[in-house]
Amino acid sequence: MSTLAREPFTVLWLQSGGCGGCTMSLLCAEAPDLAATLASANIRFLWHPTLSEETGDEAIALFEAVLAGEVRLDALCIEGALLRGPNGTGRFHTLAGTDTATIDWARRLAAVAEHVVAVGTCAAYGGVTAAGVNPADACGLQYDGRRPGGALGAAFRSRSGLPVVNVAGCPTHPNWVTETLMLLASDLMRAEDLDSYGRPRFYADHLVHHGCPRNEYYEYKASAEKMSDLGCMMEHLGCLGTQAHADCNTRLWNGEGSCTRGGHACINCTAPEFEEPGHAFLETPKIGGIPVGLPTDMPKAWFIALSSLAKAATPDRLRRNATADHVLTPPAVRDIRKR
Amino acid sequence: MSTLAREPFTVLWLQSGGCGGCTMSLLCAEAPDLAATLASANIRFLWHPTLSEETGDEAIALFEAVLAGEVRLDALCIEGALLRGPNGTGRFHTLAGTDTATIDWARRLAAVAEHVVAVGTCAAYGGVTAAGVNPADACGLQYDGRRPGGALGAAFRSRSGLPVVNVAGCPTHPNWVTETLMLLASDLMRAEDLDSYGRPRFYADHLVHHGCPRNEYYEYKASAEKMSDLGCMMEHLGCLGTQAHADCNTRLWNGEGSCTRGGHACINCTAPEFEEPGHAFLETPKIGGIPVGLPTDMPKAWFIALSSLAKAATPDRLRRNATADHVLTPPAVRDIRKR
Amino acid sequence: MSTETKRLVVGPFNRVEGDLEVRLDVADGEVRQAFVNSPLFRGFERILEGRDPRDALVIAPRICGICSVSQSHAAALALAGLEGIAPTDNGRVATNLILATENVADHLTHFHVFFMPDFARAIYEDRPWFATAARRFKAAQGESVRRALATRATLLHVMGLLAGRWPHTLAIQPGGVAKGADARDQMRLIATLGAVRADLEERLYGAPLERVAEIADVAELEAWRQAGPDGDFRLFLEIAADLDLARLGRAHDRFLSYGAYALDEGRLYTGGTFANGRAKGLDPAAITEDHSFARMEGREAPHPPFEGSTFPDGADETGYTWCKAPRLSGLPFETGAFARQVVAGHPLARDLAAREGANVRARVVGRLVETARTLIAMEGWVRQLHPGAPWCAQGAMPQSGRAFGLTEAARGALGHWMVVEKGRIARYQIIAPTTWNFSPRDAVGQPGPLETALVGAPIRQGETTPVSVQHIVRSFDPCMVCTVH
Amino acid sequence: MSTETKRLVVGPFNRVEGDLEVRLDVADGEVRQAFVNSPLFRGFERILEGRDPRDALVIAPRICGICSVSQSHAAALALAGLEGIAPTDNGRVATNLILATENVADHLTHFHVFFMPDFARAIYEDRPWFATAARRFKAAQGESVRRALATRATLLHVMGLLAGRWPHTLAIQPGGVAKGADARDQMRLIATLGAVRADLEERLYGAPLERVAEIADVAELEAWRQAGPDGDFRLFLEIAADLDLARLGRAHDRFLSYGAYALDEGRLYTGGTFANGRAKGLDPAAITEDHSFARMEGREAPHPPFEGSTFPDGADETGYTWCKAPRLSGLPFETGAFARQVVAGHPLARDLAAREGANVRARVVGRLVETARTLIAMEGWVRQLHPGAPWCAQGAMPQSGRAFGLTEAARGALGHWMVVEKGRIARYQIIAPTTWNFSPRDAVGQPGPLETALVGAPIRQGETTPVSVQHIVRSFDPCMVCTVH
Repeated sequence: MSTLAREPFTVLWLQSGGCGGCTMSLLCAEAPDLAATLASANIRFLWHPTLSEETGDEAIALFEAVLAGEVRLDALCIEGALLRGPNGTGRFHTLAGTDTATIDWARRLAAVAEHVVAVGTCAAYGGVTAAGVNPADACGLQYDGRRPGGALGAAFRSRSGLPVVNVAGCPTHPNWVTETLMLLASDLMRAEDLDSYGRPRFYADHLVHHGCPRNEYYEYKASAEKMSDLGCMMEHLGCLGTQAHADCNTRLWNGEGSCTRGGHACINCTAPEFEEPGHAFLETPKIGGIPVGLPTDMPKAWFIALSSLAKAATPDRLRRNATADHVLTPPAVRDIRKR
Repeated sequence: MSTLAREPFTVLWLQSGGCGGCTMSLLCAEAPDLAATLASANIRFLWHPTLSEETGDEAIALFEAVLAGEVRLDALCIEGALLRGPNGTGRFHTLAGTDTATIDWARRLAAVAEHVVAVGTCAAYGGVTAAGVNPADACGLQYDGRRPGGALGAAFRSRSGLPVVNVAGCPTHPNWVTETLMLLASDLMRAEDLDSYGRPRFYADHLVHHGCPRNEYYEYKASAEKMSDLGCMMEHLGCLGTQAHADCNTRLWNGEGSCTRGGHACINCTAPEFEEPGHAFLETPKIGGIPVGLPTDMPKAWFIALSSLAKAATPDRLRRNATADHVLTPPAVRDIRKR
Repeated sequence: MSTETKRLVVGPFNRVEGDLEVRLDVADGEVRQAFVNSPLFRGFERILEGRDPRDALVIAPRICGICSVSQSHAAALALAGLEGIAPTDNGRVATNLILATENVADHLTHFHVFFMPDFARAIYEDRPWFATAARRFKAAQGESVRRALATRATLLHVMGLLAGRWPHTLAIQPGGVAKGADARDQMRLIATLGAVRADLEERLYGAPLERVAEIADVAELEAWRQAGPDGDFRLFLEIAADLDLARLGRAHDRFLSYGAYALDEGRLYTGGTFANGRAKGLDPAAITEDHSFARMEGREAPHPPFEGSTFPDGADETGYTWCKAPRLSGLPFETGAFARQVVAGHPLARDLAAREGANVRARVVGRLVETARTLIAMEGWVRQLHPGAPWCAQGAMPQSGRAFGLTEAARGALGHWMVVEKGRIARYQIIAPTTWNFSPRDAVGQPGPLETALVGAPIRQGETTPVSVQHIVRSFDPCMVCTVH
Repeated sequence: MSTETKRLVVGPFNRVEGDLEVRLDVADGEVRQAFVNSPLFRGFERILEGRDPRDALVIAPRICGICSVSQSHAAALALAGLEGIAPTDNGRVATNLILATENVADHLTHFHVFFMPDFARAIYEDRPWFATAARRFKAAQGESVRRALATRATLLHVMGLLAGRWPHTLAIQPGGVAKGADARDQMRLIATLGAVRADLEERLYGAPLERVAEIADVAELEAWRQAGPDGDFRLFLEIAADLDLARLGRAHDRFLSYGAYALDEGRLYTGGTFANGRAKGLDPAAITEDHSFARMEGREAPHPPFEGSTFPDGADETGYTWCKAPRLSGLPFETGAFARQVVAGHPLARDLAAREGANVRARVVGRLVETARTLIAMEGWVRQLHPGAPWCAQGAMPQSGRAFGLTEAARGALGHWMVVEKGRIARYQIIAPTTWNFSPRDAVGQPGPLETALVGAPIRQGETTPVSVQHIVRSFDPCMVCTVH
């Protein structure tokens, strides 16, 4: 079956209270590049602020045509948090040229869209824009932090019957976005394919810890103590990889990268309210010397017992390398015979 | 500094008792592709059997020119084992059109090359071609299995003073080869950058286990029992990732792949005599119920104690998923609060 | 003008997989007789003896790095035969995808990297198409060569997704595949194949794959050449017309295919034989190997593979190659993409076979048409994967038994014959596509397909590595490490 | 012909980073007055207050996804200032590489994705260069657009290698970088940069980067246009000549740069100011922000950033933007790649500044010349990395203190001013490049650089989103999420 048999799957993309980083990331799609990826599933951007030719009136005319039902809208993508301030007016972001709050545009367009996709943690839950005192009264499309609600309300369902699809991540991996759109275009995304925070399970059912190259250090709790150390960053440097729902270490970023491959902690950027961990991001909070963030499903006591044993068993190699910024002792070359 | 300042680094590539797979793999070089990668370090292939125009006489003339010293040879790359049979004549492979055993060509060319590079486990140690009864009396350039010796002899040093650089792997990852050539071309490869089997440490100082996505299963010894299970393959399915020297799970193959990502064991293909493990490849041999191949540097008892504890502590999720071919229980979504 | 017969020995023959030597008897500016020598012997059939049968999945693929997956499929089929199991549906479809990926990649490599660069040789600089050919196909540098390698690398991401890596994956198992795919993998596969499609449609064909797959006869092919969309395909057709490649390299016109890509029912490309205008079924029992001119013992009589042996005889003088001569009912057969399409009944292939038989042009066209057909099928298979359904059936290996595995590799019919005794491999025989195509003469003196195809090839004044011979040889897409293993 | 003054409101203004609205007073077919509105306010400076100072490395980059690394560098510099440490040599060089990668990527994005597609608009279909421009630069589809995006993605592999990912890495630390590189990483970096070089040399410049970096004056630039190598650079020069872009969008010709890329000694691009033909040093203490026409409280007087505040005033009627007006010694300054090259003394930039000041053409040329210069420098830095030597110096955060971090982002001068009290951030002020360029009028009514540059822009009959205005606006490569944060 050729993918070209049917109508294109149309996408309209708006940006509001975000940093544009999700789009910047999206443009990094590779193997194949963004255009080829979208074309392979017959996905067409009606308009995207970074890519489209149409400016000003031309763009507004298109939005109006969509609202009027003249142009079918399969997916409305929103990047950036929705701003409710000041005082519920939403005027901390009026869509340029329209004198209308962007949050209102979002609500009107969401009403006619087959699917609504929140691109990035901002659009999903408020994200960094909602951090601290949340000066702009930012929220996500269907969540306000961990609380359901947000710009469209907890009850919102798009025409397809799905809630907002929360492609959370700050930024999103390019292919979290393209694959979500492709799955929607292929009619393969059902409600049960979203997790309890509305994230596509295809990436949210993984943990960042899966495939982290520091796994061997983790196994022995051979821990990095300072930035640039090679050891596992869970014990001291704030790594939440064992709890963060994402496939960053199996999918990889920008070639061979990922946060932990880049030497810094996973800060759990796909989670609602990741922006307020309650401690310094790059420091692991401890109670009684025990890290408070423990792996998902892991009974704490077991973890502690295992950890202390593992520490006792740590091979010298890992013990030394964990706190160095390059390998001091390589793994021994041993012949693998029958024992 | 532009790399174009100096003379090109010339490479002559011959194939003998191998399968051509190392070249096939090499052509998969990506980001950037092979041509761009080599060009970036000003590396020029004088001749490569797969890529070059010159056939027959044209090629032989070139080899002769190299032997005569008319054309400088910076690196002689040999792919495939060297065949000594039948009866030491080497005639199981005479280089076509020359009526001369390829092993003799290799010896003559090695004598004039600045560097000699064994591409693939065959060329390095004999590899699969030397398996079983070794019908062709195959060996590597400077090793015969684990024993130093081989076609050039243990004492051989190329003009640069280096022994044969053994880019072992079956096949080699495209960039093990390109990076080796680039390091040689950049004069950054010293004897101490090779490990005890002559492999470039830049990839041989890693273990395949580093970055394996099945790491969490490994941590709890939640093991796969049959092909297509999701669990760790060390306990039952022959995975040698914890002992195999290579960076397959951090560097990745063909996009997002690696052996263990592909659902099959690491069979330690960068090691001499990997072809004769002494048991079925996809089965883990055990003593007293304990896998005989244990992680490098790991005291066995610790491993046993840790394993049994870990097994006792295995979360239900991992226990169930380990022997399923798709995730039955995803990791729980828990909020990370300040505890 | 009458001349002496001259002997040419051509080698090393590159831009084929592995090492190859061709001996030619030349007279009056053309080849009179040809003798093909496969100069490398490793002994895989012997290496496999005495091992655990399942180890074949590790060892056999390493016969050849360019059709490694096909080798592993043949081994898996033989193991499945021994275990008495069949792959699950998902396993079957995923296996098809893995196989098809290798085959398409091989076709792309052949056309761009192995075959076309010969037209960028200086010998052709007076031809009207030369400038274009040189720009696009200069060995290792041409635009199309580089683009095709990039596309091939992209295509092989299918392997990263489904098989772990390529070459030499252990993904294909007797009961299916070692790893399942989920819906997101399906999307990545679609994107990957979409990118490949896009590049080929833009650069190679200049048209949708479907149009290529639908070329129905020689007239349409001719029309494509004259007024078809721009692209490397059309460039090739132009070159072929100018150099009359359709008259070059005809062999026996007996075609063999084991049938490729198991569908729910039947196969995407039906197998069998085709000769004298008629398609027939295939009796694997009629396959034998003749050692008369192979440097192998066992020359007394042709061997059915289950009784075959591989004892190299370095002292043999009549043998001129390490390659045995496979025969079907005593006859040599040609195999490969063109043969596969002819046997499968593709109308263009059938028309080509009827009008001009196999030749340099037909073989290349066959490969390019098949590439389009296979890619289209792959897109469908991706959608047939069913995440959640099982991927790998489990079986148990009997202590003894025998089974063969027949599949189609890029280059054609590949068979593995395995005999197990006491839980170990007692005998393993392999007949690869190029073994058929590049077989030497047999006991009754019948030359193999290439040997036949080379007779009559024109030799220019002073050529030592005649370009016509190169075209003919490469038109088969030979793989010498498969030929002799 | 004299007409009434008409008011045009142009927006949403896309192909700029973030949302932008421009109000124009138009008469006699040209712009008489312009008012720039940055319509989005998030409040990052407030979000940062009360946090652990080191959290700035997480929060600040998320001001902007296109210059995320620059933001993180400014924050790291401020933290280093507070901790009283400096990066290790490796840390400094790796930071340069990470920064330069972002800057080059941004320049490529700007030229291909943001700026050039305007010349593929139907309005230009009568121009001789239109067909080429449309083929190469049609928004989202043009050949060069797609190729450039691919090259940008390749370039950003530097981030995968050195920074983990992009945007929003935590790799840049006060004492250096979070991850070391080994010799093989160096090779991968060389290969990556080599691929970028190759594509730009082939497609964008048609010549070695060195030749571009060496263009010494306007005459050579003109020669390049007339007889230079084919490529998008030359295409742009042609278009610029045809549309007289050198006459479009001149502002105050006062240039500001904080200096970019710390070398062993000094910087690759020296910082300072350049105005009236003279280069000068810079006194950061002379920087203030004026809130007169920003919808912000604190209009009484301009604020030095260490005393700055960010209290949005939604009810304000005089303010027409959320953007404050930064001034150096009370004067508006233009910043960006062209300014940086002028300040750094690049001969062509200086010659352009002298002859025609900053304008649409000069800004674009400045960016393209800088791209070449920076890439050349990057290749050298890769070789200066020293595996085995330390990558990250360690420091300790004082309970209180203040420090600023000044760096150069793609779009120009970026400063973070941080005040720490009781171990927490007490005040954080950010002045981004586009804050300078797109600042509103100040207390004395001085319009910002863009507001000035737009005056005189020609408006065609019936245009509601005048194309000349678009060229001028985009020539600054504005980033609205930086402008107001």
